[in-house]
Amino acid sequence: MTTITADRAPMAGMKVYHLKLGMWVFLLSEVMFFTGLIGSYVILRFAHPEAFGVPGEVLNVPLTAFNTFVLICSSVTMVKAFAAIEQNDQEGLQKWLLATILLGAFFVGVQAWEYTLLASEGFVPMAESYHAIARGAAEGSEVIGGPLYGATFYTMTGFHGAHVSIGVFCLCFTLYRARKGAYTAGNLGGVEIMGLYWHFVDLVWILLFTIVYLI
Amino acid sequence: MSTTEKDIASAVDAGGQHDHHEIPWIRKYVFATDHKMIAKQFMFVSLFFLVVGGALAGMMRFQLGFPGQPMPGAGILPDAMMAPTPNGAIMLPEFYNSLVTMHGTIMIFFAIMPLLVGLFGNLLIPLQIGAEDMAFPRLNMASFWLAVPAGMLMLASFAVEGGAAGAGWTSYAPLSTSGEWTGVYLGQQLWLVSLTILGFSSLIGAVNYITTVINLRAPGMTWFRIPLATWSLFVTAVLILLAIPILAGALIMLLFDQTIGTGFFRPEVGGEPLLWQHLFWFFGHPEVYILILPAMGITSEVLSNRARKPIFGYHSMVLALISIGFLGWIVWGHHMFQSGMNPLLGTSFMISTMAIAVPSAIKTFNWLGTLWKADIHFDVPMLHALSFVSMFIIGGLSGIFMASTPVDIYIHDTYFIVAHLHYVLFGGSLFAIFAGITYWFPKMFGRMMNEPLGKVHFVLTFIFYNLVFFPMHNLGLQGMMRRIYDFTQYDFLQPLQPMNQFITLFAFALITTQLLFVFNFFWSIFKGEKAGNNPWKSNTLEWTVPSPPPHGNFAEMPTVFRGPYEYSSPESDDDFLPQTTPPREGPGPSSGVPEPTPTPEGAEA
Amino acid sequence: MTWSDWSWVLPEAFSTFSDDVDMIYYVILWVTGIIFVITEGVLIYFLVRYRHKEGRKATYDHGSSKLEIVWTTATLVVCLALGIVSKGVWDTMKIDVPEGAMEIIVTAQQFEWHVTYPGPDGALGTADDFEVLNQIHAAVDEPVWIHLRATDVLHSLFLPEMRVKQDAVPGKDIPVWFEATATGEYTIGCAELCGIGHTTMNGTLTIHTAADFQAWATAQAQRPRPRP
Amino acid sequence: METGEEHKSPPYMIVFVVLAVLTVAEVLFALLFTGLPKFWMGVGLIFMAVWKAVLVAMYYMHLRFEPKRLWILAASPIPLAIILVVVVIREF
Repeated sequence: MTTITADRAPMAGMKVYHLKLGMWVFLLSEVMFFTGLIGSYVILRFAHPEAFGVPGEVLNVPLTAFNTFVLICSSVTMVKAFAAIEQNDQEGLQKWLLATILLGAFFVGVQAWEYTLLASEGFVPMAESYHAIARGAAEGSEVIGGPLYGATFYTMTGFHGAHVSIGVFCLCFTLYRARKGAYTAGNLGGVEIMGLYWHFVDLVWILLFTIVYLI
Repeated sequence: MSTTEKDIASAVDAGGQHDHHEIPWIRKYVFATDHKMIAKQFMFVSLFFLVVGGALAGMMRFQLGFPGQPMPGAGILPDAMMAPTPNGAIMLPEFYNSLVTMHGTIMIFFAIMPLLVGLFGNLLIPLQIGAEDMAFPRLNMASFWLAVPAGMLMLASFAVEGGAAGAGWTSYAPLSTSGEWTGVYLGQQLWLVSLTILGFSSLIGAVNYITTVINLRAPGMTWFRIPLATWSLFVTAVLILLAIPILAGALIMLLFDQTIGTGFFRPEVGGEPLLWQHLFWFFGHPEVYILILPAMGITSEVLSNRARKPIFGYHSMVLALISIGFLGWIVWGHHMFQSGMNPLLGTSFMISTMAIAVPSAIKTFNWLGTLWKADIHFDVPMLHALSFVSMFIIGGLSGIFMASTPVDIYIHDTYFIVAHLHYVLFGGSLFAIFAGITYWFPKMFGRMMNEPLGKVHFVLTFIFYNLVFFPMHNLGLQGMMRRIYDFTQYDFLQPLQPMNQFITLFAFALITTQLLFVFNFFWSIFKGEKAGNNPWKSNTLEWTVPSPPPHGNFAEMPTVFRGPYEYSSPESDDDFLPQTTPPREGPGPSSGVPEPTPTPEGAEA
Repeated sequence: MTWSDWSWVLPEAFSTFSDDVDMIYYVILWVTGIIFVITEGVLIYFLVRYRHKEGRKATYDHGSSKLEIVWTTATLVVCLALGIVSKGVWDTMKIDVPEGAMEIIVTAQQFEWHVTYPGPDGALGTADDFEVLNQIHAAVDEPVWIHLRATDVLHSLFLPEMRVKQDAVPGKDIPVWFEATATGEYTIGCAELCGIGHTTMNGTLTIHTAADFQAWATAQAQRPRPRP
Repeated sequence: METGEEHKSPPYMIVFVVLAVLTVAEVLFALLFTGLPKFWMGVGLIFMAVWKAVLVAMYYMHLRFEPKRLWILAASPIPLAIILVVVVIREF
């Protein structure tokens, strides 16, 4: 550093424009946020296996598997929207964004429905009123899992659901801007970072689904 | 959590436009997007919280110096804090617990951290790397305006039923999970909500800093030409980015435990109190470095400048910063040696903790090396920076006692810990903050701070500070526990009464001395001697622009030719050589340097 | 206040491992003390020697890789040596509970220590167990194995003269042991913030001779008490 | 719809098919092989899930087409996440 170099070329930085770099950096913190939540679930379940039931007995795995498929579809439509604006296809952008919004909203709706069903079966986060019995079993059957099960399940999936909901709101904003012609092939940062966020939420769900519903 | 989407989206082109049209008053001083104004906003707010935190400490010290005696003037406080007696008001134990908790919380989260990261991060990063502003100016504004309601909620908790949070700044579960254990219901929840909001504020600040440092450097500003202050703030931002979300997750789980009755940390329904401690300290140890790394950066800057000598071992300084940043993630268990943690884990955490002493030692030795054969000017910032070094030596060495697990058994949770952490946080961070404020004051306000007054403030602070905190080591060695309301309940601690009184009296003196700084600060803003662009004859980019710098900072994009610490270089007639000075005559082929082609945006996509 | 208050000497301790703990403390005190004197001495010397004078110019020097390597290695060696010395004592204190120790249960609860003794049959969990409040009694030169428990929040059993400190965690049974080497009355304290009455949560540790302890235990076991 | 014009964009539809197939495979694996030891069940499922996650990151988030430095940045929190979980699990 003492010698003076002739290297006076402008700094290239990350070779990634600000907005995208900022979104990536933000997503790193999201990784840590979900690490805290999922990690707590893994640790608590490891420490107290008896407090957690076999997911298939309490949770509705087929329904959520279908919901997972919906979220993966929404990732495809999102990436299609991005591919469309890369070709400067305004109509395609709006069409695919709308599809993503609908799929995302559908996902949240199914999750809300699932919550209602589970809660009515006594699978609640509140420790003192937790009383989940096996799916289809007669009244008075053995309680599956314990209060930690309900608490960790709702916290993890709930925060993921909140992320999807926020994503849907932001997608609506992106669609609004797209309809006003804010994005072009040369100016698609808004669409790209929206996509990064959306795919990240999808990625988290892929891991959550496996850890919470299948293992 | 990602409402930032919109902010990012709308902030995209704000950086590029700085026309000379008049900015409305409210956009200039209140909802400002200029990084220098946001830095000043953070400074005023967190200096206010520094005063609040100091007042809380003063009350705590009164109780310890004069246990059970009526506190003069405390009659104005409500009966929930002070029990009225015929002779005056006596502090209640639950209020003492709140004081302990809130002093720690306010000092760490609302004073030191925003001063180091909010003030110096905002002020220095764009100026030192040659950027016209942060990458996302409006996000930056949002960061400040999230911190303000967080602070207000924290203060409001004193006024609610049951008082402010009283489970310690670490809020160990299960004490913190229910008001049943502490008598504090709403206060504890406000504490959690406030810290969650503040965490989000720090987080978006960190996103901004990282993007700015990576993408907005001026031409020629390679990674190893970045001044150490900016380097340290960059590493700090990475720590904030990755640590705060863990805290946020834990805070939310604890909030659920309190409000809707989940059982994450409640053992009576199968939860794990130790999980809280692990999550808290997994955040908490990086947090400790968040509070000291920027102080190290500021010290390096001031030390090299006032010693008129290049910093000793610039590269190893940077590597030490990075390795502290990484090692900080694998030592959190040393806060938990006596917590009931698996003792085998204790051994591994002890070894990793011993390893983290190494980069800290490297930095200290390098500062000493910088002073060797230097030309030392004893200005006020330099005095504070030097006391940072000497106090950090004490704080670092006393840390080794805790790192050794068997010794920690005895001194854990005693005043030895209190002494150690104040040597690092007050002797370290706060002295560096004083150094930084006096050093960059001319850049912020265009005037110098008063030198004689500053020296008086320094000398008195240095003496009183040591008289307050050094004896705490001895209290701890005699076995005095921390966070106890009335140590005279223990027979074996009663002989420590005179020592405690001694500490209390000098604590009052220390607090009073700070009035000198407050006076100097405000007086100098209006009446201080006018400073030029570069009063300290410094090399770094912020001193090439007017004081205070205009909106957009640099009239034209600066080009950087060398490292930041070329003091007393034989190449220069003076004893400094700014980073922007073109080489006098380039060696051989590089003499025909092409004209720089500055691109205002780092964007290439 | 007297000069003795500024002491860096640890108060006297009376357990089998307290000498080892204190020894490590004094080793660290000497090592850090020497480093402290050297570094602060060098700092002050440099400040005086290289203070600004008219015409002085600092040496243009960017450091020395050789020195960096030397002090990095030296620090690493010293720190790891201290770590290795500490490990043995740590294992003795926290992991290797000696065999044949008298087992008692200490249950911490806001703001009391409930100490359960095995009673005449020498086994815990039987009907003849008896409980005392805020007192631990033990015989000199005999190891005591405390099952440390808590019912509500975290507490921390602090026996300063035995160099024992251990948090009590609800839901856990944490082994704590010590063997006193002198008879007398010592302190029991709580070192973890546990609520409003934290400061009053103290008690007495009494170390008897073996005969006295037997007498005390017999008397306690025969003392009539209401059973739940 | 897919046209020859899109030959330059990544194989989004192929990735989608792989993701869908893996999801079905996961569910079947979990529901049919209930006799498998818990450990191997977990390993198999995690393996498939991580593969899916990597596909999303690589193709949908375009990580494959980004500079190496962004790649390193994106991977940086993963060791920390593993450290946290692995160390705290040893506690119990």
